[in-house]
Amino acid sequence: MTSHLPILQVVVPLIAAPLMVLLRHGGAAWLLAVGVSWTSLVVALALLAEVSGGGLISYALGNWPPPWGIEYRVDAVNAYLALIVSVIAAVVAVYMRRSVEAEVPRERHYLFYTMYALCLAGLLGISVTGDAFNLFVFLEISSLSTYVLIALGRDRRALMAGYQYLIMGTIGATFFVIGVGLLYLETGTLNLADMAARLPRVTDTRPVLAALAFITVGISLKLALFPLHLWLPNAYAYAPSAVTAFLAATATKVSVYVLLRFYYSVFGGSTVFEALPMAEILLVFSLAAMFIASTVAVFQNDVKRMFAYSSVAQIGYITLGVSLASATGLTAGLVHVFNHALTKGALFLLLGGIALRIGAVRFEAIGGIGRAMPFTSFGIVLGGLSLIGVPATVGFVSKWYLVLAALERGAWWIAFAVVTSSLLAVVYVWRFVEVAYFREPDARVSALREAPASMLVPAWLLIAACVYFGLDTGITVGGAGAAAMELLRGAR
Amino acid sequence: MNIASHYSYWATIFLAIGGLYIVIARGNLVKKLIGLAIFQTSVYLLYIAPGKLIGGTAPIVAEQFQVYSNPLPHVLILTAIVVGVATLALGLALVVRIREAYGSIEEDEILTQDRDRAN
Amino acid sequence: MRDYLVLRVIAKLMIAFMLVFALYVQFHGDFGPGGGFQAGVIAAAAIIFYAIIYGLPAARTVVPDWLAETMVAAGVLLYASVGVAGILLGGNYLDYFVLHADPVEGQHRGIFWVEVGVFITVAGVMLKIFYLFAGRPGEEEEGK
Amino acid sequence: MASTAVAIAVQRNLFAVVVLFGAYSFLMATVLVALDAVDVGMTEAAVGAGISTVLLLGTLYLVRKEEMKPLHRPLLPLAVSIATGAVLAYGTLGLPAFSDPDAPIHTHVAPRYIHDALRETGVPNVVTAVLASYRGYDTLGEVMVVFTAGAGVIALLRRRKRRMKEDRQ
Repeated sequence: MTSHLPILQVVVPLIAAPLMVLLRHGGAAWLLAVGVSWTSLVVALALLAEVSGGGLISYALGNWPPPWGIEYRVDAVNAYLALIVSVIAAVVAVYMRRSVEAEVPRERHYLFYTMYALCLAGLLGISVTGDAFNLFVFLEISSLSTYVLIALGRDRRALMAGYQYLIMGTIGATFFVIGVGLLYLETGTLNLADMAARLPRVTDTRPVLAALAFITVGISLKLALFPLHLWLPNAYAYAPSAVTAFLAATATKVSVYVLLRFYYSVFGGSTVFEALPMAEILLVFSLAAMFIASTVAVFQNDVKRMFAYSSVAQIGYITLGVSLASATGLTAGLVHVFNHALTKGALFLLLGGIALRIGAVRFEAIGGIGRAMPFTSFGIVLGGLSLIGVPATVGFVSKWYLVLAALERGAWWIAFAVVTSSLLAVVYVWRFVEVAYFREPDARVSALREAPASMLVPAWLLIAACVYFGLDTGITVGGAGAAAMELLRGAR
Repeated sequence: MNIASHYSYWATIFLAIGGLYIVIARGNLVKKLIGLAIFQTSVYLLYIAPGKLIGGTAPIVAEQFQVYSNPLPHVLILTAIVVGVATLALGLALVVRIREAYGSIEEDEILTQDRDRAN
Repeated sequence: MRDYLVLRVIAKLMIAFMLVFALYVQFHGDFGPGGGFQAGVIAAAAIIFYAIIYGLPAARTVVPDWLAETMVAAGVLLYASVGVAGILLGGNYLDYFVLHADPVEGQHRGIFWVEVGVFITVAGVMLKIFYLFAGRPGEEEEGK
Repeated sequence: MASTAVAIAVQRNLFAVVVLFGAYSFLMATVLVALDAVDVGMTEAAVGAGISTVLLLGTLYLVRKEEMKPLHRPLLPLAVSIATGAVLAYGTLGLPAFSDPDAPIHTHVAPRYIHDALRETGVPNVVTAVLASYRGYDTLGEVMVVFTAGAGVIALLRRRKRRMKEDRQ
């Protein structure tokens, strides 16, 4: 059975989705969702164990040899990413029951879980596939389900947020298809590895350059890279709490992977990549994201929206690591993919607890919440510390490696920028601390009970992981380092 | 490398520009979706046109033909069409709900309503 | 349009032809253009046509809502199960070669069932979406 | 086809836009058939001109039919779309010429489909063979997309039991 691991990773949640529609029962669908999420986690761990040490698994779907058939291709990079997605999925799946009951009308529960399973399957499918067009198909599965999940939010603005994301996301996906089309017309193949092997032989590089541009812009739209992030704050702010946590922790991370996969494993082998100042462009946008989005975050009235802008800024750190284009830089970026997934996942899960009790997470409504919901609030503070990058949290680890990578290149000013932008994070995290602990709770807030254990425990698991991996960096940095080496190997 | 031998691509380019323009510039939610659909159809030609061989025939194997046009782009675009209509259906469902919630399908009006409520 | 006798009679004939044509497209897809997707759309169009002529409630008695919703899920499930059958019979996922002792015959079998799956889901989805759109009160009825 | 696209951009009556879009899809289907893509043309006719138009008309029945005044600053969108077109033009100029039999797409991967599909799968329509067998997993994904859209529309438009009105306020 182990030889079927790559396909099981995707097909288990994929088959669960129609089963949920047939069951037509919210509770049963939830049980199924938890089951497939944990199965995915087990499969992802097994996959990572198989490929650690530089292994490569190739799985020919339909038993047609690639490039004629579709290939699943798992190496250290995919396995690392699939693990991140399934860890978050496993935690969120347990958590979402209570949250969904409060935020989604009962008759839509089973459809909510169906969409969740589809989104999970889509993201995992993107992670493990070795075929450019198959990647697009799974990108669409995850995107379409995401639009619905966002629009199921309680506020009517969720509908508009879903619609805007649909427009932006589809433009992004179409850009991506155009890019893939140009590459296909130049190489005659859709298999990524085959494409990489044939690209250096291409005589006319103009289509390749155009493809690089289209794929970069298209994926940047999905990635919410500044200034293409406009859909993200509304989508995160108005989506149901569990959805926000899941998306913030996984969807943008998977897009980062797609970008890296194309840059290093497809374009990397040809000389085209060096011809364009991609690294410099990425650097500028990353820095802009870090500063501008953090500044905007400071001025938000809604805690969820504030952390949404913070996400845009944190994506900047990830792409900054990528733009440094060295082993350390890539490792920093990839470590931050994992670390930020943990941190933001935890933060949004905890905010979901507040939303369950109050219904909204606006600053004026939660004054003094630190006393009414001590565990939730303290968790948010710890998560905030990790966002800032305080030592003994995962955030520190990523920033440490970013600074190292910057200094390695002799770019002390980038290191300086990383540190200064963290100060902005201090400001917005402090706003929460101030409101939660230094204001007198009004009657409504004092009457609140702590969030239910089924929500608190998963969230705290992630917070605990934030601290644990902040102290013991062996696993995360090891995994990210192996992935970075794998990517750079393809570029040579 | 002359422009005439690439005429098939010019249709793609024109449709892509037109579709994208409608999506970004227009404020009507239905019209945006139509623009999006046109933008997506431009991709069909990008894939299909180069697959055609003059003197070739549709890729259904029969004894009397030797040259066939390339079937792979056809398969890919079949998938793309399906994705397109799926997106359209979902987008329209959202528009219907937006209309029920806001009483409008103009982007400006809706955003104004939200801003008024926020203040 | 319920009062036009000519329309109703012609519609009956047309719908029968459309359904037959859908089946033709479905099963002739190996030899000519067509396949599960196109056939599904045509079959759904026939029912939609029926709904336009005879009214939505009439169409809902022919293909009830629950049936359409079940079709939505059943088709994909059938498709995915063909893949699982490949694994159970010792091949890879979606491996049709192992479905029969003769690999080409196995391919035939695989393609046939897969296309049936596509047909069921596509017809179900198109019909269900139409029902949902048509079943909603328009602004005139809501009196806005 | 180009002129219908322009007309769609200019026309403000949404009903006319939808009808034009249907005509556009039919023209697209004709072009596709002329390019030997019979399966694709058939699908585009059924989906683009058929289902899409029905859905659009259904939506128009539920929403307002006139588009309001155009936006005041059309320059930025124009610049963005023209820039996109320019990059596309730049890229496509380097591609093989129309109907060049030595182009990579005709010499790599595809020949096996054309020469061996009948022997390997027993299906003379190569498009069906590739769709359902060689790249069958893509088609599973495609059906999943349809399923996602179907379930998504159900989730969004399902008749609620009375709750939503209060929730939305």
